[in-house]
Amino acid sequence: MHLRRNRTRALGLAIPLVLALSMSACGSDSDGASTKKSALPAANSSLKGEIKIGAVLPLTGTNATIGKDQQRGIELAVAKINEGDGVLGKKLVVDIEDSQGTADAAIQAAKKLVSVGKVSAVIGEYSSGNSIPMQQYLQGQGVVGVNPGSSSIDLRSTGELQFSTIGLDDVAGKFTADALTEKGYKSIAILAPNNSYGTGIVDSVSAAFEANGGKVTTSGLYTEGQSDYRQELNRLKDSEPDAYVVTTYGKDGTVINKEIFELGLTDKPVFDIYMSQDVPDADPKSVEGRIGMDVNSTSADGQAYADLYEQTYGENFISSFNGYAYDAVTLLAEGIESAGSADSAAIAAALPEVSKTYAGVTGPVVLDADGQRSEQPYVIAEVKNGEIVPQ
Amino acid sequence: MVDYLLGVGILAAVYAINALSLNLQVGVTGLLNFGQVAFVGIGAYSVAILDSHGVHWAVGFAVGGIIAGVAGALVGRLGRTLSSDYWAIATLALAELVRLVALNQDGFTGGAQGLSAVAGLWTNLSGTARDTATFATIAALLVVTYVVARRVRNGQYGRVLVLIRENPDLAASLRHDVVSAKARVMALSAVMASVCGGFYAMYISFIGPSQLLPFATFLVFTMVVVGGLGNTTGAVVGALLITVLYDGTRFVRDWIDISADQAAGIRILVIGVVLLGFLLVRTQGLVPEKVRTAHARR
Amino acid sequence: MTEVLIDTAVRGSIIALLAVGLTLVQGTLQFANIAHMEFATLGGYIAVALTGAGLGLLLSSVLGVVIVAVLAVVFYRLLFRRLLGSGTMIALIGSLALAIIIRAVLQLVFGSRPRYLPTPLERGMDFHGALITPSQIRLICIALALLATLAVVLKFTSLGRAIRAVAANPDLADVSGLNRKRVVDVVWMVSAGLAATSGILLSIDSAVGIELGFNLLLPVFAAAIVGGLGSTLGATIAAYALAFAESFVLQVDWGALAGGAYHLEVGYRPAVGFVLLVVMLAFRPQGLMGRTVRRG
Amino acid sequence: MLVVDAIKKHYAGVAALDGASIEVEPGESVGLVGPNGSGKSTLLNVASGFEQPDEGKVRLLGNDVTGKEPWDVAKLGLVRTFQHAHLPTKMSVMDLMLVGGQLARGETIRHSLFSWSRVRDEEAAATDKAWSILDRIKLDKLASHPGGNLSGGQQKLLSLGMALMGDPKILLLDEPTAGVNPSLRVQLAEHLRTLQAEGVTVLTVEHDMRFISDVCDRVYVLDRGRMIASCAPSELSDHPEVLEAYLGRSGSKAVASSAAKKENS
Repeated sequence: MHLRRNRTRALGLAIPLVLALSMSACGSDSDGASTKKSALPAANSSLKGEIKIGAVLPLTGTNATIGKDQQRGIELAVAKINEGDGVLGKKLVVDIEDSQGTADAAIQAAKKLVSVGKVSAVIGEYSSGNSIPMQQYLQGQGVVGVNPGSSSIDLRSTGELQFSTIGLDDVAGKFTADALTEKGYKSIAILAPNNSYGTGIVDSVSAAFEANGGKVTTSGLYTEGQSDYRQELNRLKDSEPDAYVVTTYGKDGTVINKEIFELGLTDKPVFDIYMSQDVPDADPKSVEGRIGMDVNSTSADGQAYADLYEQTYGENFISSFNGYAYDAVTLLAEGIESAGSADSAAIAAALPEVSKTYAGVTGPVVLDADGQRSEQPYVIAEVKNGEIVPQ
Repeated sequence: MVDYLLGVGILAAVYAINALSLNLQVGVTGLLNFGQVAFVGIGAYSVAILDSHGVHWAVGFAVGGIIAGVAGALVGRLGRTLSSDYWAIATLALAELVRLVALNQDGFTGGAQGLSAVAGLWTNLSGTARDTATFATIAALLVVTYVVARRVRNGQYGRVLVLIRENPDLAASLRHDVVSAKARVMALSAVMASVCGGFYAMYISFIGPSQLLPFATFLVFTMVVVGGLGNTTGAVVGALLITVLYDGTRFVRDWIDISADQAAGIRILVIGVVLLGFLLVRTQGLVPEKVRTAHARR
Repeated sequence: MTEVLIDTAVRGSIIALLAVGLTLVQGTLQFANIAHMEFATLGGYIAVALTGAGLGLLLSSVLGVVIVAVLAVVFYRLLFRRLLGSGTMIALIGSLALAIIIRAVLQLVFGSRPRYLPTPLERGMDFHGALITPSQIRLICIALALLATLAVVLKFTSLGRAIRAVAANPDLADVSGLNRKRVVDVVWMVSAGLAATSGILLSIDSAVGIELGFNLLLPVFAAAIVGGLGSTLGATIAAYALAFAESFVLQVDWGALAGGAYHLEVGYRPAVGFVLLVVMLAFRPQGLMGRTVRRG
Repeated sequence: MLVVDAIKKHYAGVAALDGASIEVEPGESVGLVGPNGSGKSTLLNVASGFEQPDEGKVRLLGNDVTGKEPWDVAKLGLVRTFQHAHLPTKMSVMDLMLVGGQLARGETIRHSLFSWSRVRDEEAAATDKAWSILDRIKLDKLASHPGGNLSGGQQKLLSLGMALMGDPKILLLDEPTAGVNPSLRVQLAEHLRTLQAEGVTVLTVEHDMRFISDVCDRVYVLDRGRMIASCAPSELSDHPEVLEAYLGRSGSKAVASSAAKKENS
């Protein structure tokens, strides 16, 4: 790795949908962390019986680090709830299944939770490509689904029993487009990976930017895992926009950032969506001066939660996805409490209402008419001397 | 537990149909089809695409079968101008082409996102009852496929196919149309694979390009080789064993502390080693192909 | 258009180095080694590991090539000789299995994220309106030098003549008093060494990932087949022609033909080789330079 | 019956056949001889549809079969055998006999699945026929043995038996005695004469001159792709070109032999 990852706490470093952290980088993150780990609090002994919900997370496969972090968020939330009054006087149990990071295994896992575990709600997954088919399956089974990690706008239409505790790409896209317009760019060219995340970003940024009166000169989708992206980048360059808008991550980010520099695209502004997912891995020279946006999740509750996480696991967040999973569990618990039963339809009816007053560790989680998180704090940042600094 | 076993059982049966299809091509006829997953994909996408337009699944199966069958026949005819090893590469290329189309023609394939919410089977049932009914359906389908594969393999057509595998010139000199025989067996196998794909899309309710990666074909190759190239029963045995092995290695992280990335590597490694080991040490597989001895006694 | 030419030179060089080795092995053993592509990936990763251990880039690259060449002979002696004894079909499946195993092992050791060789980031130089980086110029020069050397060795040295004799007729080589075994060993070393060079050059130019070799499988096999089996010159020409076709097809604004603007998705690039292959088979089944592909 | 007219065939610039012609009358037994590499096998391949000539025509029973597929040529009644039998080890002698028979109904997918009884009847009739031929070539006791496990000579005999299953009008035999022991050779010669008596036309490529003079009425001599003589077997020694072709270049036999192998591949 070219650069020791420097975590800026001010940036929430939410990394929607993508694996931004290599295993090795994770290790070096925990250098300064306290090695003291404290056990999770025991459950309140007065709780009688169980209320069971399910979760499908990528515990194996390429996104397993995220899955592990989501699992931690769920554990913390469950411990907090059961330490207190539980749900409807009962103990909350979250049954966690592995999605293996693939759509078919995710559905298999959801099937098992629904048919064997008889759960009325399932949290999951991380990748849009898996969350969408899983939520569609859950909808067909009449079970509530809560997405704690995917941001594809297609999740908007998975059904009235389906929710998200993370802002979708249309929210991020609108924020990005407004920021670009504000910076005075009249035309942009976009590059994103050819997957549901990438297509969602391209669609939402393009739509919002054009609504602002801007022009999208070209939008390219690159196939992941290639060794060379000059063709794609040259198309961007040839379309002669005011600024380039890119979103890349992990596998391909470094190559793309390198070639952006080599091909001279850095002569114009390069705007990076979710910049913390590729900037830290890039050659510092290639991303110096880059601007971009990322998730900002500093809130009063957030800080206390971060401390709890560090105490429990002996390290800082290994991704930013634990918080959304935490919020998913807590929101569901409040929904069940408010509905007075664990009936799927009743929970779904109660969730939007309780969300209005719910203070999440990732900030307010107000669900809109489609059951999606309607606002999420973002921040604009810039790379200075190799570090991401908020503007 | 019952549901888990049913899940594994359904998976194994799907793979067994796939292995029977591949065995007809590779084992019986000696056609090294490295692009088997393309036929599965054609079946799955046909059912899923038509379903998303509200067409009944039966039509999806028929359309998928026809497209796959025609594609199979054309691929079989390609063997006319390509020597067997380059034909194998061409089939791999063809499968990649199908995946590229699925990935890039998002208008009707759903692109990288794939197609989800495919109508399932036995929607009037739920829970274990539904899984049982689904299992019964695929098991019945497996039995039919097995009988068809066996009759073809053991009948007069199979006799010609084995001769084509062993000595195509001899077959041609004895007035057997080698090109047509290959094309027809490819068509039949492609239909089998497409039915299996269509069923899988319905069972999982989803199909996406990530399911069309070459490793999917490779897994079925391992099943056929382990079971015994050319043996119909062997294909089913191999499918069962490898399904259990591959599914079982998912739990490798429960035993040893390694990163998820490494666990994924180990799962693939195990399959690769099993295949190579069988090729080196027991090429004939667990259930070796029998010598054909029709009517040998008066 | 300059962009197309630079793209052709870079990608064509990478493909040519691999296709030439593939066609050499195919010529001597009558078997298409799918694991050949993984020699490129292995070369890249070994160079990464060696630079990581503190060796210089040049030394690591050379060692990487040598190690892969030796490994190839080991694979041949331990695996392929035995597999070939059970028939070409078994050997072909076996080479696929080996390819999968090599990739799995690399993933175990290096993880699935790409690795980089420590090369300085350089701004591309303007070359008639297109940009070319110094590392790309080096890549093209090294590839052309190696291909030329190979051609000279095959044409003028006794070793080269021995290789060509074995390729032309495996049975004849024994009669002429050649040590066929040694020739085959040399062929494996040379072809794997060229593949590793290709992988390392590509790693220097961009990065090495688990899929590096596999992503090139279709164009490389297409070039080898189109070039004519066993013909190194044919494979070289076909490699550059294929790279040009790929680049050209992607560059052309197909929409302009119908009044709009439409560029083919870059994701379709691997398909170009396949289409070229099919067209070739339809009109010239024996390939550019080679003997007939057709067998009764 | 079979007319092979002025065939030219080149491999990478080297002429294997340079305008060779042959004419076989119905009921004749004709031999084709020549030194290694003279183009005999290529001629056989061209005549049976396994290779396409660069120039020239092939006519079979009045039909132009130039460039036709081998199975289409075979369907017209021309069946050939190969120099190396290479019979499969996974098929019994009886299975090989049956696969040599007339095209069976059960060779289509539809009939293998649905017309069980008709296929069975056909198979029974074919089996009877196979037994009578196996009796004749004395391989009946080996009927259930894998074909590929028979001795080289037995495989040659079996190949002939398989060819006979389809009632050929003309047989093309490629070195039927190579690798066959003397007693089997005598048997083979008898079979060929019986076949000729039954009206089957035979064209035999052979090195063994005694065998040729035993079974052939007439013999063609091929040298370097050209036909240099056509005469009765007993008159061969009268032709100086023939003697020269055989004896004059014996020193370079190794080269010629390898060239012949290449030609066959």
